[in-house]
Amino acid sequence: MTITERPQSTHKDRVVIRFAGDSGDGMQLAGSQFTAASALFGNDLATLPDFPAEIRAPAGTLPGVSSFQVQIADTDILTPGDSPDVLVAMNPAALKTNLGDVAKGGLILINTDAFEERNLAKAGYDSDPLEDGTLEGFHVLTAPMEELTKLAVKDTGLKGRGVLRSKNFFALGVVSWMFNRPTEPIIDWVNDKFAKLPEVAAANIEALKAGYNYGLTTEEFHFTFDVEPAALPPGEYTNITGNQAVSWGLIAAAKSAGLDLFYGSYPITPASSVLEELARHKNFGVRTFQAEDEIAAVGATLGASFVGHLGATGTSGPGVALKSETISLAMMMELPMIVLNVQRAGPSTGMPTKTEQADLLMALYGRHGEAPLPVIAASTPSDAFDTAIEAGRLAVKYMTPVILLTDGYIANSSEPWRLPDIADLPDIGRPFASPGDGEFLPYLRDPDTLARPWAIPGTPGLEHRLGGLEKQDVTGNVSYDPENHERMTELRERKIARIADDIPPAEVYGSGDILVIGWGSTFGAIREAVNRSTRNDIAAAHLHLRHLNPFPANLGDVLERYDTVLVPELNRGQLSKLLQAEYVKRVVSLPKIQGLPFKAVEIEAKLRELS
Amino acid sequence: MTITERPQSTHKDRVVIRFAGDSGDGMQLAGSQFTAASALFGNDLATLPDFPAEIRAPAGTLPGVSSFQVQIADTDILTPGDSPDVLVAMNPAALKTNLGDVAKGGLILINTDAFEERNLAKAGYDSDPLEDGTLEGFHVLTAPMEELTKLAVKDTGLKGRGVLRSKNFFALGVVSWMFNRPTEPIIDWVNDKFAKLPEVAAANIEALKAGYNYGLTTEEFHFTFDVEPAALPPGEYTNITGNQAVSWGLIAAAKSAGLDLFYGSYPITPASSVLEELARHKNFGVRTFQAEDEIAAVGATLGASFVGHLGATGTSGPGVALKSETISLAMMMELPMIVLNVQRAGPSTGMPTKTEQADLLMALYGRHGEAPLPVIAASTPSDAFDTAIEAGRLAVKYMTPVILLTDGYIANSSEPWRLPDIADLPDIGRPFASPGDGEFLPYLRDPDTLARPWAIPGTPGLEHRLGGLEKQDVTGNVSYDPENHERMTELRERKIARIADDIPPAEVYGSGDILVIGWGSTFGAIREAVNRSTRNDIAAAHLHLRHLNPFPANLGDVLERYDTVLVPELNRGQLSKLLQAEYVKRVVSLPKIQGLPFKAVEIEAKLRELS
Amino acid sequence: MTDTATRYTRQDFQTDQEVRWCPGCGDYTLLATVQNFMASLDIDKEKIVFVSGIGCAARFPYYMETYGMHSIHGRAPAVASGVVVANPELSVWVVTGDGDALSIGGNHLIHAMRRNVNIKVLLFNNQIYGLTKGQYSPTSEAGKTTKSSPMGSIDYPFNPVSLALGAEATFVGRTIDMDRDHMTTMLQAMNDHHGASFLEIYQNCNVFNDKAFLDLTGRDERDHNRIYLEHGKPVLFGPDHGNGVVVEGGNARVATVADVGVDSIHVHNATDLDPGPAFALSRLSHGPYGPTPLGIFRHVSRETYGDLVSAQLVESREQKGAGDLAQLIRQTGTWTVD
Amino acid sequence: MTDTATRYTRQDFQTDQEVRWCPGCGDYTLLATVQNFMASLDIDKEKIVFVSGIGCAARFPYYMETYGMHSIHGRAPAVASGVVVANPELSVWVVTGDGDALSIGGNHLIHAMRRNVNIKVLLFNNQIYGLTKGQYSPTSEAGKTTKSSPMGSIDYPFNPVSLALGAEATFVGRTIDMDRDHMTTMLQAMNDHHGASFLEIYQNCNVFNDKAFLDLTGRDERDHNRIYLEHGKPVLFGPDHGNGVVVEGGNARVATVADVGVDSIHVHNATDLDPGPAFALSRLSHGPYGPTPLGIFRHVSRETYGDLVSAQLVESREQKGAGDLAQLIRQTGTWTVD
Ligand SMILES: Cc1ncc(C[n+]2csc(CCOP(=O)(O)OP(=O)(O)O)c2C)c(N)n1
Ligand SMILES: Cc1ncc(C[n+]2csc(CCOP(=O)(O)OP(=O)(O)O)c2C)c(N)n1
Ligand code: SF4
Ligand code: SF4
Ligand SMILES: [Mg+2]
Ligand SMILES: [Mg+2]
Repeated sequence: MTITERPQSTHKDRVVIRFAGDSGDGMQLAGSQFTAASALFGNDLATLPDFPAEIRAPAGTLPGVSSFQVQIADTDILTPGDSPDVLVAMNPAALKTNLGDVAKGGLILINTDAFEERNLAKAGYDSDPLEDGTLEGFHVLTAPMEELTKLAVKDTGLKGRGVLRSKNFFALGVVSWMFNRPTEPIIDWVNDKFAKLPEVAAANIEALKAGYNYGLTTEEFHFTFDVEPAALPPGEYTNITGNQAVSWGLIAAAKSAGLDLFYGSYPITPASSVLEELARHKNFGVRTFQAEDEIAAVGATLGASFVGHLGATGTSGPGVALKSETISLAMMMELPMIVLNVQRAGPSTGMPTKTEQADLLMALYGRHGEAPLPVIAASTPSDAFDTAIEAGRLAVKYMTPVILLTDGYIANSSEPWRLPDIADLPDIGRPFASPGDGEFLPYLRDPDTLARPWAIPGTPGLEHRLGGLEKQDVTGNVSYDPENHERMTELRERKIARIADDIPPAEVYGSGDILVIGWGSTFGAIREAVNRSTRNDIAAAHLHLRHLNPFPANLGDVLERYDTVLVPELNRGQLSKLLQAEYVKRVVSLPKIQGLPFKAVEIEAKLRELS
Repeated sequence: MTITERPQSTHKDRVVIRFAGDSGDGMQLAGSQFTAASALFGNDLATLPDFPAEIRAPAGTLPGVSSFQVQIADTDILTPGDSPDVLVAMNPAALKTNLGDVAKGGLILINTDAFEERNLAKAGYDSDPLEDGTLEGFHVLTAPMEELTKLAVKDTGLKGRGVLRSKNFFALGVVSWMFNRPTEPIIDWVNDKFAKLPEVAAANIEALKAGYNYGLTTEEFHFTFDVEPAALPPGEYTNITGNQAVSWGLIAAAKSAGLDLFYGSYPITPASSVLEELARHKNFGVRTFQAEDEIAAVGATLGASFVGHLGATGTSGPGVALKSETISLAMMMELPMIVLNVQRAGPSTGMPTKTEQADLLMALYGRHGEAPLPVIAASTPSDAFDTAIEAGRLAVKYMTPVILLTDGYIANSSEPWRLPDIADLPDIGRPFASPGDGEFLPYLRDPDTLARPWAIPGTPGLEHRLGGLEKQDVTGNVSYDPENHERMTELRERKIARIADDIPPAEVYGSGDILVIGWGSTFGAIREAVNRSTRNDIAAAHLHLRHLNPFPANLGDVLERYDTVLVPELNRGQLSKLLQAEYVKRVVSLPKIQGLPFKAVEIEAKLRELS
Repeated sequence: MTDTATRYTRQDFQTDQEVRWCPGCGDYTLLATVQNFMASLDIDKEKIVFVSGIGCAARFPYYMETYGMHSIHGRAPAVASGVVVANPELSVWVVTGDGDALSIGGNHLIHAMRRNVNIKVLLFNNQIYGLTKGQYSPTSEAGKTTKSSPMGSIDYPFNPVSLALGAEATFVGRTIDMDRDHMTTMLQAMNDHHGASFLEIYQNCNVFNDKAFLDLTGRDERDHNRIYLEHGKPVLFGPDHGNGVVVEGGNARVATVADVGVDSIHVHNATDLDPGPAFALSRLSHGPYGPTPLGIFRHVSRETYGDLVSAQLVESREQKGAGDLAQLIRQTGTWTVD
Repeated sequence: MTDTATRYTRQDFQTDQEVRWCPGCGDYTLLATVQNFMASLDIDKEKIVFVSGIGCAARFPYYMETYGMHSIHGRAPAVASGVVVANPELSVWVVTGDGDALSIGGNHLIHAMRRNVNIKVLLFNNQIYGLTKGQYSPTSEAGKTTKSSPMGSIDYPFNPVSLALGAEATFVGRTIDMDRDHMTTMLQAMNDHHGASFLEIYQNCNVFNDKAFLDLTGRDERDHNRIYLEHGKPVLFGPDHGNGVVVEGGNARVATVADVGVDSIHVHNATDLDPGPAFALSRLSHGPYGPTPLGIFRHVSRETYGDLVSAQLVESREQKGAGDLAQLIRQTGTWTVD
């Protein structure tokens, strides 16, 4: 044992906990159950799951490590935290890959049963880190979790390899005890989830209890942390991931528009769970179409849009590349459609399970010809709900495909979400065209929005043909007239540009000489960094963009007010390029491209450097 | 007859002639034969073919009009001319669509046989333009070309509808006489081309002679123009279109690299003729692969690159969209490949037979993730030869896909090309990797170029695996390591950025306060405009970019020297955006998006406005 | 059905757009046949949708006064799938070429077939890429000299009927542009079929591939070569029905009736759930050369994709009630902060 | 051939990369079988190329100490076509999954087959999308409940063998992961085949679709259900070969030998140029349910795409001489300015 001190039970305003183990060890489950319990307890929280690339990489190896990090707090927090205060390491590989992140003086809970020679070797440890001083400076708590789990479940009837599967519940029990979390919600969940496998349910519950009791009774574990409920704004909350939020947001958008939702997709990490979530809600009239590929997915979606559905198609970078020809067609036919890109680390297949924001320029320019489209991005998991509705609003109102960006981090991490009142959802509907007196003119535009009418098959008298060839203004007939092409190109451009007047002006949070501009999932890290920095006398302001094309109308003016503009992005400076191109003002880019979200401290450091 | 004066035979330094008629009238053939004869005669020249979108639109209609414009000159010229001095109009529709372009006082040669009621109606003429004053201010020459053709060919044995097909040769005969062009080269060509159809050959030749003699003998036609041979730099010349040049350039690139050429493609206007041209040169070891679609075309090409061929794949905008996922893979695997985009008017299907430059931003950013590639563009038809070789050089030297941009205008128009000495072609070869002593490291980079070794299947001892997942530095093994991903992303970026030091600095032509920056096919119009403007005391300079990514290293410095930078482009300002993003300097964009090239006069006018 | 007067005439299905195919193109006949057929139906024309890809054939929707979409190359079956799944009330037709459907679009085609999406695919097979001016297509005969195959094509062509049967299309037929009556019969059968239907139509491209179908259209040849398949009848053809088709052990071959006896002649059963015999018949020719079957190879019933989608929507509502958004967002549990 | 000692052992085909499939995955067996088979060949291993798309199966090349490319989803047949056309000396293998090959990659697959490109396609069919964690695939049985089909899949699955035959593949076979010897025989035949070959391999995904092949692997079931096709032999199966297959008029069906007599049993001819009988056999099962044929359905010879490419290169050189660039750029006529 390398424990040198015994910390006392402590009140904490925030704690970062990371569960790490083999991908077969059930760490995602342990983490999300702890999160759920903390949510119900009333903490504010933010999570960061990190999966290995393989379905199930070989047990015990470094690439096989799966982790789940959660920050719980009694105040409003924005990120899953920069470095864990508590690390649960189920095996040597988990320790090896995660130790570097743990805060100095942090607490490490170790499953000693896994620290035997073979596993140590697989993790690349020459000597046992529990013995060789590697863990100096940390508080180390150990438990032979496998042995104890076996003992705990021996009366449940469960046999064989299955027994050890419950060890994540043992770890969860210890941590629950450590943070004074009630175990009932977890027990309820287990009973529900494993209703058809009562032995498994019983084993998990016994392991959970054993872990809890182990904490309670073992001398070594005689302390707890207290993290009080957070004083969040009053309301009803749920804990939500980005992919859930975007799915529900799409359903809400369809409802708000008075349309049925059609979601055409082809599975791809990290977007698949949107398809899976939507497939479960057919009672909302949602049609999910799992196509043969991304091109068919967007094609079918476009067909559905043509006949009056809210068409949405979701994928990740490689899929967007494939869809781009069809998106261009939708743009030319001026039909509403939502194109969701849950970005992942590229280029090419890249690192599919890791997050990145490097598809922004593709969202703006990844189509042949002049094909401007609205591009919007969600900034947090729950924000994806509202952003999806905004995508639907723009699509229907302006008769245009809309690119909706999230990323792997938003998709899989979660946060408390104050539930909106469904009755308050905006009405984003727009009537279909109905037969008028004269000839139907499919490209006669609304003078305000420049949107053309949406005339759906089945409507007598509005029979018309759409297509990808250049269209004559007003009539929509095929036209090769040079001036017409120029006019139509400008009209399509202006239609999108005008959206700038239909969105809220960019708002600046805080004040200071430096403005930090971000977009998408960097919201939490930037806001946290700006707060910390301001507290430390380097005042900085934060502007977070939901609308990337067009930019809010006042953005240029805002930029003018700051000498220094910092743009942190999980790419090599794509928003920076857009800002410089648009406003001819030099900005400072802070790129990060590691497949991981920013830590607030990284942005804070840059602010210090710039100040 | 509305002829009021009779112009005298004149010496001209340059004349613009446009042949216009129904798409079945053979105007492309008449134009290109006149061009060929003028080339052999020694004129400088530039051409502009303009096809209808349909294979063969209904006879006599406006969309069915096909035209071919050529400027011939006794000096160095750069464009096919802004407005025709001579228009050949084979029917009312051709007159209607082209008359607006004809220079004031220009000469119009009309086939009166086509000016009967039905055709007039199809062209939308209420009254006969030959009679109603429409042609006031032009010199009008008329001939009943169909009647005269019928007469001329009556002894050739040709019968039926085929007879009238020769009327383009009648028109060509008249124009040949008008410009004092020898008819022998045309006759030789006809005999060769129709060797298997001797009756058709005879008919064409008789019609040609009849036209020539009609000019010679008819009183009405008693004048000629003389355009002397141009004092071009000494050398051997041929007349070449852009698609020919790029095809031959690819063959030359392969030869210069000591490789076999593999060209994978799927037919698409206006790129198809590259596939067709290359398919004819299998004796160069060229393998053409007509794939089932663009994705397969680029996929097969990549496969060929993997095994050590110079892989090239050509298409137009919609095809590039489809290829982008695979280009991203090639970029990740760092294999050489040339991706030719013969741009056409978009977005979507757009106007396939019309030209545009609106795929530049897609070339740079149309891929998911950070996927920088070299992008280069040809500026004239013959320049496409050199640019293709440059593409091959960069691809092989830096082990990267290269995007090579031309457009429909370059593809189909022609100009005299001074033949290079084949012996002087650069050596762009780079040896394949050969087995060394130690372990083979597929991602061990050349310290200068950062290129990785090219180890081809069949080489013992160098067995290795490539793929689209992020690779470990040096070994190329799959890696999810965060720092490695950042390092590799930067390495790939730097490899491309470094090319800036391996290309000629940007050169400025002329001097003045305004710098005009262009790229691609706008070269001629810009140069002409700058020359004219400078002659008219508005001095302007011209910088034409071949390399769009990276830019030449000195470009920023050059830009700094000018207060006003004008960027004419056949798009909505894409290069402007790139320049502003890169150099944070405001430029003036001159967009044109009509499916047509710039006229010099349009750029000249803008220069006047800016001065 | 076609002889009952309906409220429509051919003119009702003509648009104000000028038809822009080459003079003499087989597409004109096909357009007229389809327009006439549509006028003969009693379907509200606003319920009809024509979807196409890109190619000469794919211009078709511009000339049909119905709803229509001229989409992009190869993707019509995918777009049409979305159309009909979203609105199963519509009568959805796909017009496509041999390049559009079988080259770039081959995958969407076979997937629409296997899923039995309720779309009607008219494949205008002229064995060439017309719109791009004459390159060989996936149905061009091997050895064909075209612009892109100056030394002859080395691609072995698809037999579209065999391919569609391999993908288990529930309706597979073949006809030829010159035989308007037969084509109309095929259209009627497709109209009546509930599920994916596929019709290969030999269509003459007189500009880039003239006379490709001479064996089936030539005055001297056609009677010898057209094998009209009729459900429930022995497969007989040729002058005086002197020839017939025998299918033995999976091999179909042409025989002289006098030699084998009429009882040995294969009796065609288009409704056989097993596509084996239809496939055997599809092997009688490879391209329109020599004796070639025309008509309905297969016509079976299988649940359509669209019906199954609709059924799940209904079932889901029955099980869970109509979607309630307020409930949905609470489904994973909530807590309240006061 | 496999019993002759060669210079290689299985170890020579193992890479230093850790194999990363789930414990118990059928892919492990397949890897071992392929590695052993490769070691048994007398092909220089630097002449072997494995190309794959994306999926669990598609990880294969990383574990083979040959040249390899882990390309992108669905595109392996296209990439491999380029590889072998550019260098016909190579032995080119494609490893792909049911999603990779039949969903996104269906078109490339059927085109490679019809062109008879000299590639060898190993389709690891686990009837599920493994890598993306368990959505239904184009071979999943109808009604299957998966993550993306919570109410059961409504996609009617492909029969990969029927599809390949419809595309006129020159070699079509089927095997199963558990039967290493049979798989080795198939690999040997593919290796010996010159042209495109296609092997469907039933592969167990124990994580997302465990026991999908129970009818063919279960101790009680397998002997009743495995129909091993052997060229030139009557198609008999089951305990004591008591059952057999009859093919009549294009319909194949299972019969009891005692009932129909052994002479009525279909004698399998894999080399029949007409794919009709092979197709009929492919219809005996639809998925690995009930009596299911394994073995070589079709094995015929047709000129390969690569050979035809090479022949045209030679012919062109013979006709025009080796390419001369100086001549090429002068081919349309030149003039001289002094
Ligand atoms: C993505 C894409 N690739 C290529 C093309 C060019 N293209 C248009 S139609 C066509 C093939 C036409 O052949 P087919 O489908 O047989 O129709 P047809 O013109 O013969 O009626 C091609 C290659 C395109 N429009 N889009
Ligand atoms: C363009 C693209 N779309 C989607 C994906 C996601 N994806 C990867 S593998 C796969 C399917 C895997 O199924 P299968 O081919 O059957 O292989 P298995 O994993 O079952 O071996 C999918 C959908 C991708 N990588 N690329
Ligand atoms: S090219 Fe052929 S298919 Fe196309 S319109 Fe002309 S004749 Fe018809
Ligand atoms: S998910 Fe299935 S197919 Fe993939 S590695 Fe695991 S067991 Fe094998
Ligand atoms: Mg065709
Ligand atoms: Mg699978």
